[in-house]
Amino acid sequence: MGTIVEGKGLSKSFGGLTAVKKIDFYLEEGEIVGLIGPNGAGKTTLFNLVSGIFHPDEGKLFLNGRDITELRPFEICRLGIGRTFQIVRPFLKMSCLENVMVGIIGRNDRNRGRAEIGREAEDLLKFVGLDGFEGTIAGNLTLIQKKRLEMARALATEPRAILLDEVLAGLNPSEILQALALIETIRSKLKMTIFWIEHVMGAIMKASDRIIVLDQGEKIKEGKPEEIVSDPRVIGAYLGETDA
Amino acid sequence: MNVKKFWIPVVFIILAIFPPFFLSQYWLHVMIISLFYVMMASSWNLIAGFTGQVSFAHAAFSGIGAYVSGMLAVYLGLSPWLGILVGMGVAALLGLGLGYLCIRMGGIYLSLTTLGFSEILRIIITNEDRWTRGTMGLQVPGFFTEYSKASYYYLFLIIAILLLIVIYWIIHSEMGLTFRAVLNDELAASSSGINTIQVRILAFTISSAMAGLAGGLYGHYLMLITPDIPSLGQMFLVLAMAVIGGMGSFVGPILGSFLLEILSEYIRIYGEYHVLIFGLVALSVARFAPEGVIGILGKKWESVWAR
Amino acid sequence: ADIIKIGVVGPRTGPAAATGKAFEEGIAIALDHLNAKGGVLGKQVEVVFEDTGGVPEKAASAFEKLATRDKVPIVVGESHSSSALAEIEVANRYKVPFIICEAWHDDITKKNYKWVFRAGPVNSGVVDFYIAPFVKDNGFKKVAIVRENSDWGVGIAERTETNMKNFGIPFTTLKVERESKDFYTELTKIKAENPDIILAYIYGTGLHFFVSQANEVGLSPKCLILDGAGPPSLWDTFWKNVGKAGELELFMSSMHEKVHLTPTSRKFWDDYKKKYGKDPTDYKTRSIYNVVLIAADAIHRAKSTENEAIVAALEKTNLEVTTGIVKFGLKQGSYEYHQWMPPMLVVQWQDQKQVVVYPKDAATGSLKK
Amino acid sequence: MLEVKGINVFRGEAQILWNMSISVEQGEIVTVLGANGSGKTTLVESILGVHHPKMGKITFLGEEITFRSSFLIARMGVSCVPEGRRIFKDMTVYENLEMGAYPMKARSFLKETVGWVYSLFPVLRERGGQIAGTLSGGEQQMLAIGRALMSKPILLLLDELSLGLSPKITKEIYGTIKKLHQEKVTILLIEQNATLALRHCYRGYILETGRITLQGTSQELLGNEHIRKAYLGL
Amino acid sequence: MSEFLMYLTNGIVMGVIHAISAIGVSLIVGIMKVVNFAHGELYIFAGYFSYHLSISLGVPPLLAMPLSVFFIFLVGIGMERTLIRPTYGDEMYSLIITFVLSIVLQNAALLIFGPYPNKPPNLISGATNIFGLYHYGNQRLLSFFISIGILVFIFYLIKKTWFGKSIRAVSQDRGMASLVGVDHYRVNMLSFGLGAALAGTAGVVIAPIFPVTPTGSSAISLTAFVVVVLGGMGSLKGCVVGGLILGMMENLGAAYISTMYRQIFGFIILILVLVFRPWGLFGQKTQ
Ligand SMILES: Nc1ncnc2c1ncn2[C@@H]1O[C@H](COP(=O)(O)OP(=O)(O)OP(=O)(O)O)[C@@H](O)[C@H]1O
Ligand SMILES: Nc1ncnc2c1ncn2[C@@H]1O[C@H](COP(=O)(O)OP(=O)(O)OP(=O)(O)O)[C@@H](O)[C@H]1O
Ligand SMILES: [Mg+2]
Ligand SMILES: [Mg+2]
Repeated sequence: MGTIVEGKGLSKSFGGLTAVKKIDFYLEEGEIVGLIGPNGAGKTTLFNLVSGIFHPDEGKLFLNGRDITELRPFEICRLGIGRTFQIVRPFLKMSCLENVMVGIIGRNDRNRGRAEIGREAEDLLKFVGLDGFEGTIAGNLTLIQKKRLEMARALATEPRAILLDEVLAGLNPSEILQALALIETIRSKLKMTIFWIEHVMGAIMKASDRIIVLDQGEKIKEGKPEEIVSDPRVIGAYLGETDA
Repeated sequence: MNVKKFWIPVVFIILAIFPPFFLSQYWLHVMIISLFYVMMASSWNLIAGFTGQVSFAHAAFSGIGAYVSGMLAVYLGLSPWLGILVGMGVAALLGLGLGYLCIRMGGIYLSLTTLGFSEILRIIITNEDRWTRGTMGLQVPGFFTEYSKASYYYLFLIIAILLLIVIYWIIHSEMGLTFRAVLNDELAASSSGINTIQVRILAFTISSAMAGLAGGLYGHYLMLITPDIPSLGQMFLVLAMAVIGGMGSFVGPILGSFLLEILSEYIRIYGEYHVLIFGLVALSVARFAPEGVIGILGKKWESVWAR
Repeated sequence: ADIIKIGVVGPRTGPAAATGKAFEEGIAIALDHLNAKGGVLGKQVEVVFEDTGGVPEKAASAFEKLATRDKVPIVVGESHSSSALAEIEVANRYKVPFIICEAWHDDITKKNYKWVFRAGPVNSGVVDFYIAPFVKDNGFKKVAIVRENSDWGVGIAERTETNMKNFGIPFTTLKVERESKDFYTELTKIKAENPDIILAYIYGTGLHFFVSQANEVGLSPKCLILDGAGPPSLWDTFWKNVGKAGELELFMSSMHEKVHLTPTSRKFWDDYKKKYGKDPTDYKTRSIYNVVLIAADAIHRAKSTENEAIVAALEKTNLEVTTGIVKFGLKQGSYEYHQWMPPMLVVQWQDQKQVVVYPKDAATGSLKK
Repeated sequence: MLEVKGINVFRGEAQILWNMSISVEQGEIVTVLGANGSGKTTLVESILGVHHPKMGKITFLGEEITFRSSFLIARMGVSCVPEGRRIFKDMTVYENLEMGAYPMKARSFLKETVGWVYSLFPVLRERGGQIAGTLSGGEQQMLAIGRALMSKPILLLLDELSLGLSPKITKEIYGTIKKLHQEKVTILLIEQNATLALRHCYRGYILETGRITLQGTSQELLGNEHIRKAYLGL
Repeated sequence: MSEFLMYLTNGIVMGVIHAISAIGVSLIVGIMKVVNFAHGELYIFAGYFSYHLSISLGVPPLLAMPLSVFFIFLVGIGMERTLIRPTYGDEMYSLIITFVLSIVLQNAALLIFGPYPNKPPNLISGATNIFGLYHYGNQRLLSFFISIGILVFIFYLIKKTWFGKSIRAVSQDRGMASLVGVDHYRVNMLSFGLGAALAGTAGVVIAPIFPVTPTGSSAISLTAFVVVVLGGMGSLKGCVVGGLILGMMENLGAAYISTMYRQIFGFIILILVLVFRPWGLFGQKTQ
């Protein structure tokens, strides 16, 4: 196992507000890493940095040892980092199938027919549980379905590492269980590294190998799930007193 | 490709060979102009209908093609056959440049910038009358030494068919899908590995080049190039044809071009009312049948031979 | 058929649509006149009026339609030099006789096309025989030439410059945008030069803006303004738009209520008044009237609608129209070939009345400065 | 107070709600549970006048509102935290809150209510001038809740209340819900975290593919075997 | 020197005039994401209305002006209800509809009012000698001050009133706005009507200086677009600044560079701004 993604001293400010402060992190191949923290801690911003939507004010970002700090989103995607959005953004006026096909095209490995791409997209839709929705216009899906669609689209780009921003939000406990199984399959079958943000503690504790906790842009804790839940700083900032 | 899909265009093309044998000079002229508009409306549709970028510079690009080719012919004696290719190249380059400027902004900004561009072009052309002969128009040689409507008809026909094939291929390729993705959500497309900038510029460049080519042909056919070619009035016609025919469909603009050009021959007798009638037709179609005549004829028909 | 169709080209839409209106009126009167007399060759005369929109390319196409679709034996009209220049090429290609009435560019007849005639003013003629002598004879010391960026503006301004150079009268030239509305900057520049006459080669509303703003910035009436085209100073809206600033403005015209050069002119005036209940204002009404008569006369004398015959007849024209007796020049090599220029007048607004101030022999009053 | 009687609701061609009836009494907290796509949001939106049922009837405070426009319903004192937050992205945080107090009745208390919302979510005070679209997901959720409170509603519809909120904030929000309840605000709550929802309400409905399949007090529901399996993941 | 001051004065006056003719476009773009191509035509119609009311019907000019604006307001409302309403949320669709509409209205104006330019009577005549350096038309000065008054009023309306806030909310999420109690039909209608009325206001205020002609409408729309993009879409402050920049550039450019290229300067700065600050001088950068 080797490190695939690594960030060193990443910082990002918006006006006077520093959303991400000097964060170091790494993702090992095949790992599931959770990212938690209070609202506004800078989690999504960190994802935006990694996927190239923002460029860090300071710090460097590496993918397999290659410096990707200044690359644009599509380049990073083609190098192997896929993502979903917390506030979903499927291609609203296109069908589900087309949404996923775009992801496949985004891989940029040419010489394949539209028909074959279509077939592959169908498989991916089935994989995330959207079979039967191929022709549905994405705008007509429910929020959760849109999230799954985004996941299929991200998977379609065949990333080495995939960034999932709150894909479980809005699922009920039993649905969460199914989703966790899906995530596990992504790791084991598709051999992808998973970096995910989640506020559903039960799930993230259960499925993550390692958890990073942010607060006010800074990394306040990193470690195994058990270590995290008992850390007083994490409890104070994020979990709140009673529960644990 | 299934058989049905294949033979319908072929029949059309074969039918298109015959008009010079029975049409009068006058109607042949109308057909030639219609073919010009087919090229313009279809290539405009490529960006407006398929990537949703309503450009107002399309007529301007055809003007660039026309003027470049025309001026090369007049001042350097270059053959129009080469000239139109150079004109197309220059239009493509400027399209690339303008596309590059516009990619940062979507929608309305693009529309207004292209509007500005076409105004700048118009002003330059009218003011630099020493070279362009201003509003007086630049007299240029034609393609053929012997003036013959039939030859022009076939020339326009062949090139129009070539352009249509390219357009058809683009919208039915992966590129077409990426165009739409970029249009839907640029950030999401980018994060899915689509080089959004490239896609947008590419679309813009291709369509500008096509307009440049069409403009060059048109100029050498009329043997007179005036600032009216790159004017907003011309732009209106092109837009009206695409809208009336059906934007975002392959056949729509083709149909629209013939419909409108032929219609205009009939309503010409109403003189001053004729632009108004045009406008009203376009307006009611845009308002009540946003998918155009094609939409009215029904998707079914289109699916037979275009999709 | 029992009908002879005469083709007409002119702008019915676009910025110069006003000319189209003037043309329609003139045509109506001419047709009434001709058909009342039994038409031509025993047939009624009709007109097919194709719109050019004031755009050369549309003009060429309009002409082409007249030639190929309507197959008219002769075409008359046009008021834009740019359109006319495009049309003469088509006329030449299809060998259709064409009589132009109000496009002033030299090249139109200078090209010496067999099929092209002009019974109307030509830039060089207007400048050489009227504008330049007017400036010289009235002792103006410094001239400002303001020209719009159109074919007509460019041509007439260049000719004027040549003339001024010959006379040794100092001048400056300022180019303006045809669609400008605000001339303060231009006027301030002119004011700095301190001219005593401005030759304004601006057609259309622009002229109204120019005249009224010249007054606002204190340039006129100290310095006089001559409208080199004419019609804009006669439009109904002129006085409304310029207000008092119109006083003492000068303009070119070929028509004046008191100056009737021929009996036909009087008849035209009466017919017009009868039909429209007002005095004619735009002299283009009369110009088109003239060319329709000339065309009918040529067909009549040619006894056929065949193109060669018509041209032959045209070359022998000797017809009285409202502005004089038409005779086309036949010497090749200059703009005078197939050209007949009507006499022109320089008119000044004095107390909102038109006073002919030049040439002296037609004058109804004297120039006020 | 709110009475939904046998409504059939369509979205486009598809029927989403089938003969659905629920009722909410003054001062109650009622929850609706259901799997994804079962029609919870559609139900809420139908009450709000976004969709109009093909059949059936909705009454609020004794008045029929089945075909009333949303804004009129909102002016009757119904406010909501919609699914997906739907804050006004290009307006500032403060302006978003102001918009919450749009109905005439609420405008006069504007200053007070803003103060109250700010005390509930201090982050929003800090960010008062920030363009709302740049807030983090959770901050936007807080803003959406704050905005809904601004009109001092008598009926509050909460769709996915705790979505994207940190556990700590979630707890605080439920604290607030309790307070609102004490102030006699009626609440219809939709929440994926069924345990949490049931713990805070009196009664609940279970929605499955557009039909009510079960209803009862929270105790009853918590005790139901099927529910424990399907919704609580126990 | 006096010449330079003259150019400057005229630049400022024309700048404010540009701003007032653009503010209607800016408002509608900002609020409804609709570029109203028919803006110039509404302006022209207002100019003709006020001309015909005062000249043909003898209504006093000071009454004719607001009356015409009110007519245009009604026309705007009519437009919104019949043509614009179905286009909400689809910028391109509305762009096409209003573009075609502008051609229709322009030709209609040509038929109704004829091709000749017309102007309502001046409210004030003559010129003022400014500092003894140069003369400046009184009507221009008057229109300048009226325009400033209107701009201030619009600022107040949009930024400070509930009506202003509600139209902004509707512009961002129609459905949500109605969920907080905003009658979005009415707001949309009124704000489009307001934008139209502003076009009309510009028309009646400016027509005494620059008579209206049907064919002049596209130039008016174009100038308005340049101003709006310069300042940043939907930014009212930007609209004023954009107008001033354009006014200055046109006058100084015409004075010191070329009178022929007067109109091009605006477009050139426009392109420059778009290269370096695509969201305009005062617009917000959004993703
Ligand atoms: N474009 C921006 N401009 C200004 N501030 C921003 C911008 N984007 C994010 N922020 C601010 O940066 C902070 C971090 O935001 P981020 O979205 O990363 O939070 P998060 O950890 O994902 O929170 P949540 O769990 O609520 O989604 C927030 O306070 C947010 O308001
Ligand atoms: N615009 C639409 N057009 C057609 N069908 C739609 C549309 N929006 C949603 N649906 C369908 O309506 C059904 C119910 O959707 P709804 O949003 O009410 O579910 P929900 O219970 O709120 O689900 P979730 O837990 O995912 O929010 C779903 O099957 C969805 O596919
Ligand atoms: Mg987040
Ligand atoms: Mg829902």
